[in-house]
Amino acid sequence: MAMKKLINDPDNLVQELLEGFALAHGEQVCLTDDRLVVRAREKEQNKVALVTLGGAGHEPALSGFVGEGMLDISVPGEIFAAPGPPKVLQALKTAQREAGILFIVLNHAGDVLSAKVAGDMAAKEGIRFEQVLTHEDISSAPRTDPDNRRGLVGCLPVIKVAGAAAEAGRSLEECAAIARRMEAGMATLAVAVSGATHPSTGEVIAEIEEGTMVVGMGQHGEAGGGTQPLKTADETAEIMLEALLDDIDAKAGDELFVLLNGAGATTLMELYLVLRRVNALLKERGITLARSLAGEYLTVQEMGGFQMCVGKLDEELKALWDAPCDAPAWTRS
Amino acid sequence: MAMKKLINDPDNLVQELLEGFALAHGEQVCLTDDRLVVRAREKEQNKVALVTLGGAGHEPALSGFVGEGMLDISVPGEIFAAPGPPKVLQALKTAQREAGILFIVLNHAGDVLSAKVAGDMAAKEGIRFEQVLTHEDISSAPRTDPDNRRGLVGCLPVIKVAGAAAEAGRSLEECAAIARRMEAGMATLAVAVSGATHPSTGEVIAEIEEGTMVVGMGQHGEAGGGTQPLKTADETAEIMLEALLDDIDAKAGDELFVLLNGAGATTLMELYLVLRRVNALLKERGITLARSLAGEYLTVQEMGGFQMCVGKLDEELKALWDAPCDAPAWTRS
Amino acid sequence: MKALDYPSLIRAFEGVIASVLEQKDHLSRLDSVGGDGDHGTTMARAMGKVADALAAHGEEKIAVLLQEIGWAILGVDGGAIGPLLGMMFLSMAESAEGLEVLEGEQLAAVFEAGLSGLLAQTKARKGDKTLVDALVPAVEALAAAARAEEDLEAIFSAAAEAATAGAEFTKTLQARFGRARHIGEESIGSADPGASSIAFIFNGFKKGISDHA
Amino acid sequence: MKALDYPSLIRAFEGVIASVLEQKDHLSRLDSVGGDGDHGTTMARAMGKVADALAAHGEEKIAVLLQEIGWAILGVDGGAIGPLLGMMFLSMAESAEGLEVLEGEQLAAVFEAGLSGLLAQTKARKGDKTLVDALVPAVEALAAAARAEEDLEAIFSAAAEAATAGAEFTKTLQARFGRARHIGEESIGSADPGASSIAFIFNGFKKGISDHA
Ligand SMILES: Nc1ncnc2c1ncn2[C@@H]1O[C@H](COP(=O)(O)OP(=O)(O)O)[C@@H](O)[C@H]1O
Ligand SMILES: Nc1ncnc2c1ncn2[C@@H]1O[C@H](COP(=O)(O)OP(=O)(O)O)[C@@H](O)[C@H]1O
Ligand SMILES: [Mg+2]
Ligand SMILES: [Mg+2]
Ligand SMILES: [Mg+2]
Ligand SMILES: [Mg+2]
Repeated sequence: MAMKKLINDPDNLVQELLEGFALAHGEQVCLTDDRLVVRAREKEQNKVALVTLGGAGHEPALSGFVGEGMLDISVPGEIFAAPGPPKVLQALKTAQREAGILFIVLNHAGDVLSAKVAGDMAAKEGIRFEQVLTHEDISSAPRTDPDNRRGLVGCLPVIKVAGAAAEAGRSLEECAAIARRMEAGMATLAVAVSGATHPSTGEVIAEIEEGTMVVGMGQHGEAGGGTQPLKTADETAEIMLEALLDDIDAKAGDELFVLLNGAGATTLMELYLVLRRVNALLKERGITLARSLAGEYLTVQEMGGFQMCVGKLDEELKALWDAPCDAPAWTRS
Repeated sequence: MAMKKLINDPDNLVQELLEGFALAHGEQVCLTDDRLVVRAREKEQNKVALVTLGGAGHEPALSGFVGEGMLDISVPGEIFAAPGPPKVLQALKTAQREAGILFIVLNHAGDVLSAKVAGDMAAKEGIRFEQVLTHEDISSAPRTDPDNRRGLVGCLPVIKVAGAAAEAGRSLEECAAIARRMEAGMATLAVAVSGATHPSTGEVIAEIEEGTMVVGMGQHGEAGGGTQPLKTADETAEIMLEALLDDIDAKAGDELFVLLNGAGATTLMELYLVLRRVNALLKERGITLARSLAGEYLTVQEMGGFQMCVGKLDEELKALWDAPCDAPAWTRS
Repeated sequence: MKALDYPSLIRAFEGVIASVLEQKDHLSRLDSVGGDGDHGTTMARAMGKVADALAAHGEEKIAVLLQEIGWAILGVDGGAIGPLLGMMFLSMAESAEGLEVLEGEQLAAVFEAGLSGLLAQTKARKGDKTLVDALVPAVEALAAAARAEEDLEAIFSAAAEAATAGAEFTKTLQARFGRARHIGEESIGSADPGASSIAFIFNGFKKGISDHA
Repeated sequence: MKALDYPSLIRAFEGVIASVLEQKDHLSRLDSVGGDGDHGTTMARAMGKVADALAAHGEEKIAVLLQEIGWAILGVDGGAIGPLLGMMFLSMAESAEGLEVLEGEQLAAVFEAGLSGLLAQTKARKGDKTLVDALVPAVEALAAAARAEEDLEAIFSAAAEAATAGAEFTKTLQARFGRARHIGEESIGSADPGASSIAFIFNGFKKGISDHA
């Protein structure tokens, strides 16, 4: 598989893409000189700020989640690689305020390590923040081993509800509790049907054999799941949903959100087929599909496949989900 | 290239995908029993309605453009195939009102023929409508031969400004004039870097040789352009922009919108690189990038590549572009 | 037999269905050259609708049957071909209004009305490499033979032959309408799918009528 | 020579840069087994930053140099390895504060502080198939030799040997930290990329010091 990408010098890739991103979404975000993505209109200082960090190459994530009602700052790293601690520390300093910072970290070794170093330094400087780790990938470890669960697209609903809470003026403790409640009730599983190439090295990310699919694929093509023959949309929906409902122990009467996150090459058409089946399966179990999202949020370049993320909602979380937001990847009026 | 798609029975594909689509965007759209996609909240009867038609398989287009401030009804056909005239007539009947209907048709043989038959029948029944044809593909014919120019993603800005005008209570004549002004000032060119498969037949749509790209690709993989070695993002941006600016005869001092429409597998990352270069090139010429959009709007399954659409803006068109809208593929608050 | 009555019209359409379905893959392959490769699929779907219309025939009236077939074909979500063929049959229906049988001048007039109805939908004319290149000679041959009071077999043989020749002739042409126009000169050498469909339709009429003559 | 002074520390790091850069592709290949294949690229970028820090050295102080190197490595946007190695050197800097040369107990203490600084960042311990498996024996060997007042060449030889053996040992282990943990048993048979980097780093120290001894 040769690279079929329209890029320039790989060494400038992230800087260039961020410049284009800021141009495309100038009403919502700005790119600072120290390469942080911040909101175009700053949030009031008396409200909690939300900060996250993570590798690039997953567009629109994570910088696409910056905007009113969502993140205040995202710290992009290199392609698939976390930003170093100095940049993250810079972000925490920029966001510093009495109300505090909700610091959302996806559970990947690099992100966690960078967040820890930066967080320790920020704490020494008296910056007030609470860290929330997202780790909802059921393929990487059971619920009893949370350290080893990766953070996948579940960061999006967490950012949405916590961001809405912050916008509503809730305290740092409350925002953190909301984020943790959302996080605790959710689970994600990824399936891959075709591979992709690394945009800077040209190397293959995840080789998927013809006619097969891999359930449990990581965010960067890391292996981890079972290879099986390519199934129909309905069958795939069933396999994935069942595993996810098991993990969160969903019961009749529950209200859930379902988020289908296209990996890159998989069409919206396919995601709609899956969502249709998910809805039918939930109905059979007496569970309500209370909210849903289908689209490309956290991609893996041009990989084929998607992540299914489901999570429990209560009245408060639903209201926060429905609150207005204005970020490149999610606008609600 | 074997099909790597998560689908079910190809014969139910469009119905199923529309059901999923309506589920995912239930706040914005409904799917009727006669398979029209209509707005969830109907527009006031004293305002002009917007109707369009077109094949499926291009998700989120065209049904993704239904919503407040945009379309009232879209009539989906089969995969890549126009809906038959009876359904289109049904849509015109559903939208019928004294204020009239703006009937937007993309210039493709099937759509045009279906629209003509339905339109003739609707006219006989006294339904008031104005048809606007979009045909801005510069690769299929020169500006002097408008009949032979295809309608590509340019339908989106046309629908946006005309939809905003309708929402603002402008008359049918005014809405049509606005749509035609937008249409007349714009031009689109497509580039493809990798092929796709037809989701119902599994057949290859557009075989693109390794290491090459095709400029001037049609919306369904129809040939029509020149095959050339794959270029960088910057070079590709230059080649395409130059041809487009020539076509619309853009001059220093002009204000333009630029819309980059991913074909399916091409990443947002790449579109951002292209947009960045487009902005620099426009600056060099003294032209203002007044508005921009980068994303997947009118796809060709998992094809790699994108369409670049540029068009002239004036104060009124900018205001209409900025007006709020709430459709699955475009939300502005 | 010189007059086309309701039962023979039914048989004629049965011939059309068989003839077109047999060529489904061939038609799609032709459409792959410069189009989107769906012509055979669309025609097959149209034939399914025609079969439904034949099966449902209530009133045994030529005009009603033609109208139902026309609407059935219009109802196919299938791109260019549906509106063209659908309007052809609807126009034939209008012209056949009230007639119990079609013969001589009336038979010629009904097919000519079909041709006009189709031509009213498009700017394509002979030489543009579309179905028009097969339909015009087919209807001309049919009308001439009908006006010469030949019998049905001869009339439809003449039409089928002319349609086949017309479709064959499109191989020498460059597409100027439909999706295939975008490939320009590359379309030369291969027959137009729509024209080929017209040839299979008229050959189907002929076979439907001869088999039961 | 028994004492590590500022000039020899510079040379030691020059050795590290050369040793790691030579292995860039090898390290990426190791990371491809269960990780994302970028380890060599990231280490190469880190070495570039280290080279910049060496070139920019203003104050000729061991602690300052170590701190600059630590910050430089932290500044690499490169996933797991940057914070780990960066904090190792920052911790060494803290422990070396005010010292003009490192020898004996001080040399041992500085490296032990580096190890602790790194271990404070992660729950990974020996046997988890990470760079810890190479670093722990390397620092233990270095500290023992330093406390035994051996000369620098012997001290760094011992450390390099232990690091190499530790990296080699990771081949027998199953990854439990970092991206590679997700492939489970499949990781057995291949050395951990981070541990291999530690081996190349200590071999680089050794070479940098011996070449100029
Ligand atoms: N504008 C037109 N006028 C006349 N015939 C046309 C036109 N467009 C297409 N056709 C005919 O339709 C045929 C293609 O039909 P089909 O493949 O079913 O439709 P589509 O091109 O929409 O997929 C062409 O071969 C041509 O004969
Ligand atoms: N949590 C961790 N604790 C200790 N070492 C780790 C951890 N995560 C990763 N590593 C080390 O980092 C190495 C991978 O580094 P690198 O490829 O640069 O980072 P990334 O995995 O973020 O791409 C692994 O081989 C391992 O030695
Ligand atoms: Mg994509
Ligand atoms: Mg896509
Ligand atoms: Mg076709
Ligand atoms: Mg790595």
